[in-house]
Amino acid sequence: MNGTDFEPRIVGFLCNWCTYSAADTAGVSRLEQPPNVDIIRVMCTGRVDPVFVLKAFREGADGVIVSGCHPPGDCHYGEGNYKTFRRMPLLEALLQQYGIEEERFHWGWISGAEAPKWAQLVRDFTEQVRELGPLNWKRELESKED
Amino acid sequence: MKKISIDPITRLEGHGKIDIFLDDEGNVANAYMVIPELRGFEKFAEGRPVEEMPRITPRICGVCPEAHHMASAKACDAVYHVELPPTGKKLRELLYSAFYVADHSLHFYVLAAPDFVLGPDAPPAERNILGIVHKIGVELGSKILRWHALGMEIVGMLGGKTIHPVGALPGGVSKAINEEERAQIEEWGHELVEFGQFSLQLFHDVVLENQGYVDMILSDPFTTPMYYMGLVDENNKVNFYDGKVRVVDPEGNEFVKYAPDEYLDVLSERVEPWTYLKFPYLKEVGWKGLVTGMDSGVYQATPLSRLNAADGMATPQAQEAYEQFYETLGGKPVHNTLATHWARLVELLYSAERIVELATDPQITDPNVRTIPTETPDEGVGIVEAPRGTLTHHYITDEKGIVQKCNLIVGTTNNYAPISISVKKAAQAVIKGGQVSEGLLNRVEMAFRSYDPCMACATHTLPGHMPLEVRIRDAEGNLLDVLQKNME
Amino acid sequence: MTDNGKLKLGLYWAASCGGCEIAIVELREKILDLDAAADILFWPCAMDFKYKDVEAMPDGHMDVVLFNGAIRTSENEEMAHLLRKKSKVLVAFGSCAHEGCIPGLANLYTRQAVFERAYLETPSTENPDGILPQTSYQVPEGEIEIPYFYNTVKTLGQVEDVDYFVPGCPPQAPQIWAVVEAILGGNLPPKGSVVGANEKTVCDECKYNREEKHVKKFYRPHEIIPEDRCLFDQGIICAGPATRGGCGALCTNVGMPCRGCYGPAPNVVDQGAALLSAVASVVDADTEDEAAHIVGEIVDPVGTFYRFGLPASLLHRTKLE
Amino acid sequence: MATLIIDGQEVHAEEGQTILEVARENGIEIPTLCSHPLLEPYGACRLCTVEVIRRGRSKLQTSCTHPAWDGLEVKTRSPAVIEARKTILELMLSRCPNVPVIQDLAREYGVTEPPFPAEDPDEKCILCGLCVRTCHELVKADVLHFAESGVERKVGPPFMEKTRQCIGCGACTIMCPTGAIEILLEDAEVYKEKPLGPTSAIWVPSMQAVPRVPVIDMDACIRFRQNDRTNGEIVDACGACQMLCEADAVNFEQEDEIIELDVGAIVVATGFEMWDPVQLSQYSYGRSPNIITGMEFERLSNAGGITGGEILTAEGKKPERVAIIHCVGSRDHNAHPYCSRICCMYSLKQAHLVRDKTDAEVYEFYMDMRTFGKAYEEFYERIQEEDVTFVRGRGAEVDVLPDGKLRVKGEDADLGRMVHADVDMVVLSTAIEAPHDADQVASLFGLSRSEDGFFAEAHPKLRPVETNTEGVFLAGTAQGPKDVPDTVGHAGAAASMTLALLDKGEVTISPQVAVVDEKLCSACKTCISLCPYTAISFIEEDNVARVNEALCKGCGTCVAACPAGAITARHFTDRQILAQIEGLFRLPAEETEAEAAVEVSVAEAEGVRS
Repeated sequence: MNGTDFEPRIVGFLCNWCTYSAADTAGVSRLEQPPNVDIIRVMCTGRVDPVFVLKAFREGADGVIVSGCHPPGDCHYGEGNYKTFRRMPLLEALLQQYGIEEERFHWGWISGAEAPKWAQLVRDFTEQVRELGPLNWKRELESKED
Repeated sequence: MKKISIDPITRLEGHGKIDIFLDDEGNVANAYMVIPELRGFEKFAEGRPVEEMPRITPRICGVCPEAHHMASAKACDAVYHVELPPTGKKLRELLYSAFYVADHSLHFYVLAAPDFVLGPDAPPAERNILGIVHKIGVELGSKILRWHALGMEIVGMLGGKTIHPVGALPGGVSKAINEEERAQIEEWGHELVEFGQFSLQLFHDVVLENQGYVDMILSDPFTTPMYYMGLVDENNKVNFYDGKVRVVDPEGNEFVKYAPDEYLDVLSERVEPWTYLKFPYLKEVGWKGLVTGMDSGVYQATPLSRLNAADGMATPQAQEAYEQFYETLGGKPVHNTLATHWARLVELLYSAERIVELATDPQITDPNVRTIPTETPDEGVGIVEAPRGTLTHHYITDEKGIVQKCNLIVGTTNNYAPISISVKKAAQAVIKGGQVSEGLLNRVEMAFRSYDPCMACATHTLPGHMPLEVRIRDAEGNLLDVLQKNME
Repeated sequence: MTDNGKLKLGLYWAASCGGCEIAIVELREKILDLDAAADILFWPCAMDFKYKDVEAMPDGHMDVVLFNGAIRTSENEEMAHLLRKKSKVLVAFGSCAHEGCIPGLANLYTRQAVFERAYLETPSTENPDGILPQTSYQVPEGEIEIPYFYNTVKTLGQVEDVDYFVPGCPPQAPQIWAVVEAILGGNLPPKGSVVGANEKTVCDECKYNREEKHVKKFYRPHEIIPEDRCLFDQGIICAGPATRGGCGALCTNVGMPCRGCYGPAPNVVDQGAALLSAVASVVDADTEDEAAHIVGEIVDPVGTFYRFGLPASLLHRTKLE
Repeated sequence: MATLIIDGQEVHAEEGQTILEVARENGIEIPTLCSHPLLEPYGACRLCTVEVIRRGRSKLQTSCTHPAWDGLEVKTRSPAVIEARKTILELMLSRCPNVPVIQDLAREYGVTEPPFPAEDPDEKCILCGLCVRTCHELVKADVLHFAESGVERKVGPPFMEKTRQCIGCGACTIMCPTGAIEILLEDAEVYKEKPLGPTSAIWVPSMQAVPRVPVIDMDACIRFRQNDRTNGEIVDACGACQMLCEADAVNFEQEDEIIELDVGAIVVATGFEMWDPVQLSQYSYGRSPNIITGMEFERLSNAGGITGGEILTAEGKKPERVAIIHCVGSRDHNAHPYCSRICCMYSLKQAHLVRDKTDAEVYEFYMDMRTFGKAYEEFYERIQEEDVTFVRGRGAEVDVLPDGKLRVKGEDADLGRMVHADVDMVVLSTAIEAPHDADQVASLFGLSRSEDGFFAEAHPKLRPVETNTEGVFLAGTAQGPKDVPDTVGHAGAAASMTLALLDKGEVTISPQVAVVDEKLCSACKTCISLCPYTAISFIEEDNVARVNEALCKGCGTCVAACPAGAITARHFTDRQILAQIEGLFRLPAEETEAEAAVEVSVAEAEGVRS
């Protein structure tokens, strides 16, 4: 499958207060963005258990986004995003050891006010993952495990 | 041409199968000891923090995890260029001696003894540890089990777990012992010395008193002269934990004596396409195929070879047993494969005595048991004497101590060639004119069982099984007859 | 049950180190009780019974088969299928069968890489012709077959339907006996349960005192001599909090951190992820840079967090090209 | 209580009063130059001389020093008195021929020419010593003294040299009756009057404020300056305001204090700040005193302002042409993109004020006239009728011309060409913006801020005064630009939300809380330190962690961290979220159109909420 006919499947774990509302606003404001990102809402990125990201890749995601409120201060829960920036770098290292390119995993901050930034991220990240081609962990495992 | 597969070879830790090919007369044309697995520890060790290797490599073998634990820890010491506090070193040897008692007793009573106590032709259903217990009586049986257990208890006390211990790490051990523990160990130590003597007595009564066995031990199929390898201390006495590796030639003269980091100058390994296990041999003598003698680099590393390679035992009672051993079998070196069982019991006694020595060492309760490594890690080799042969761990790390390369030459691997040769000789001796019986095949198994081969170790493999049957085919490969191994 | 009313028991090892077998021997005098209560129909390690006998058995003949070892080769898998057929209750016994164990770390590499290292690269290997083992090879006298070596280590549960799981590397004797008694008493939990382990984690059995965690620096075990309190609190990564109890916290008892052989806690999907999350969460850093620096000191995440469970983890292995 | 007769009138005096004081109380005029109610009488100028008759014996005395004894008879304008004062004034006039005060008095007493030639016609000091006493008694700086004696007598600092002792408070200049003292603005920290700011150290910031309370500028006040200068040695300098205040309202001890209150709800009404036009140099703000902001214009036209409400240029002249520039810093991507919403209307009002108070021409540079409020459009029309010139187009630039006039340039969109106007005064209708410390307030209350920097409401349409933090509400411009009516409405809404909350007496918490399964909790204590609300406590006796559901806000951080899987996030459980992920990939891959994907994630999300 090459770049042209490959549509990346991307899962986004967004915090309810910042990035989820940014994505909401982006939609309401009719900002242009590709349909490749499926959003899963969590109350805070601090809720994003690394297992969610692994599960997404396991099920067949070609890329994963984790995005919440800007630290410091923006977090609705004060320091939920602190836990995120403590966990994600380690998760990133883990994924790379698994052979999953770092370009397939994005984590960062987009406040409720940054709808355009969200739309831009969706556009850029989708292209970035499209470039890499499919990951498709599940199928690869089944076909090549032996 | 006919092919017989003995598979699984039972009562060996780990896994192997024997393919015997018969010529048209039904005599053995060749026999192959096939090791059908590999695990690749040497590969996936790469990228691991080196200090974790003493906790990773024991999974090469759950029978002798302590051997890998120690060899690995010693390799780590070398990687970090760290000197252990004396007590740290003694606690490691104490653990290791206790393990030796447990392991040797395990092998003798669970794997080897059935062939002698019950006889090679006893019904398979009884030819096992439980059978032995039934024969010698539950009371004695549980006594033996207890002795075995004591060894394990000490291992657990010092290493956390009895199987796959964890106490050793670069620079020493994680736990010191207090007076109470020391006293307990000493007490058990004395019991185990008694156990050692008991076992030698048992061997004497059951085997040496039985002319049939003695003949079998001395018989040609079970006699194979070759090079002998073993770890020795500065006085060339048998040592399991530390020292240099000594090799003597088939006539018993020292061939080479090397320090761990020199192993590559002495050893090479041969790859064959029909088995996952490699054949180590003496580089200088060279690989001449599966043959023994002065001109073949094939050597063995077993209790027998350790006794052959050493000038004696470092403890008094074991030294006595050692001398009696050679008296009875007509001087050094001894080439009788089955005598390995006896040699093993001599070592068992030595280990028990060593436990008492160490437990009564004034330093043993010193709390200082670890040195924090400060040097930049690079490369190191660790060697111990595993019950089933000289065990070599060799690591190369980056400056953060992450393993870049790992090489392992493991106990039984050393003996792969000798085992194959013994098996072939035994097969040739017992299989004639295509006449095959279960008892005969069990004798073939006995040929290697004496090596106590641990294929789990040897191949760093995880064993598996294929159907056991003896298929007799004609030259065109048509199936003439199928014999089951345990026909009644 | 056999006519003599004894349980028909089978013990088998696939890709394992043999430690689980020794663990049975570790039952010590209880092994005699086992002998009294059960007829062992199959135990290659210690008894002369053959595959042929198993094949000859009617389906479901054995009441219980304790299967240890992972699935590394075609042969391991064949045995898994056969023993499933011949047993009423198939138990994945020990870490390898349960979740792949340490040899499962081979899933960080491929068959090719393993072969090249073992048979070509290793400095002691003398192999100028680059010979590699062949699943089928013609020796002068005939053909010799050896099993096919898979790319990926699998757990028993991944190739066969398993009734119960007994965790541990190896399972500890008291737990084994508890399971045996449960089997004999016929009071087994629902199918698919983990037996011979606790609901709570290793911390529950650990001797050390624990406090709130604020980790400024992670230490590797050889880097410090820890104080007599929770190792994790002191920055030594310990899998105890993310690992089922039942072992008796033997490793921390001698001052070494847990590495997780008893597998994930009951509600945890992926043990490594759970441990990773906990470890990172207690990092005492309030800026992204500081946090990245502190967790950056952790070497070998996969080998650390999935020491025993890589094949059973969500991703099973590294990416295959 | 004494009774005496002054100029035939019977008056009463308190114990210790002087004749001068009693006379003044009773509206009897006695001239004086050297007396001051805040200072001890001194009798230096002797102009207050009166005839005092006691027991039939008459005597001339200075009324500022003579006690008002019982039974005295005082004549303030008897021939003898007039004669005496005349003599005194002749001498004064001879010393200081050109001091208006003295000239006037002298004329009053018929003295037109000084009898003697003046030594120094510029001499102003009459050596009354009022300044010396002020400097000594009030300021306590003791800079001024009498020096020499006889004809050489004079007043000044020691050796007539500059001294650091002088704090340049200027009190002496204010007190001096003859304007003999002037302050030289060298390096002395003289209190400089701000252009449109306060005029003294104690002043009323806003004359229309209720209550109309004055404040003390501690940097200017003599009392505080002396206190600081001497590190508390002189604590009671000046205090004139206190002495003069009949209500005794002046309290120098008053300070800022922090008061702690336990409250059930908080209304954040931290308001706005004016944007500083210096940031856009094309408006030349600061380069001419006649370029002012709308706020400064308000101050200028305020009846309480320094011009008393008169609209004057810095030169004090009525302007002939005034330009008002809209949207300075608003609707401008170099400053704030948003509309400040109040400028149009206040600009129109200011145009009206200018027209009303002066006959200056007014030019309004505007982009759009946003008169959205009730009756606003009507007001706009009215201003148009007051022949204000409206230029449709942003005022692009203000130049300060050499003659000090101001040139406003801009494009007239209606004419479609550049236009310019030369004016005397430019009023910049500057933007309003979120206070500079809004970020700290935000993190203090857990508020989020919208793109414009103002605090974000919970929902732009449905929850305009609530925030995402329970019990915290927004009022007024803290939430965004508003004019007064909107602010009042918004504040009213916030107040009623607050009351509704308090009235209930209990709070409803969200069901999304974490719960610990105590069968699984193994007391590893990983979670304890993670909770921002300290909702997780460790229960020693049960050896488990427990979540206080009232404190828990449901962020789920502890859930993601719990290595034993013992903590569950209600409505966001692992099972639910993992099921969502699986759900996503149960879809055939090609069906990844937005709709499909969105439907699913929404559906799953619904599943989660229900």
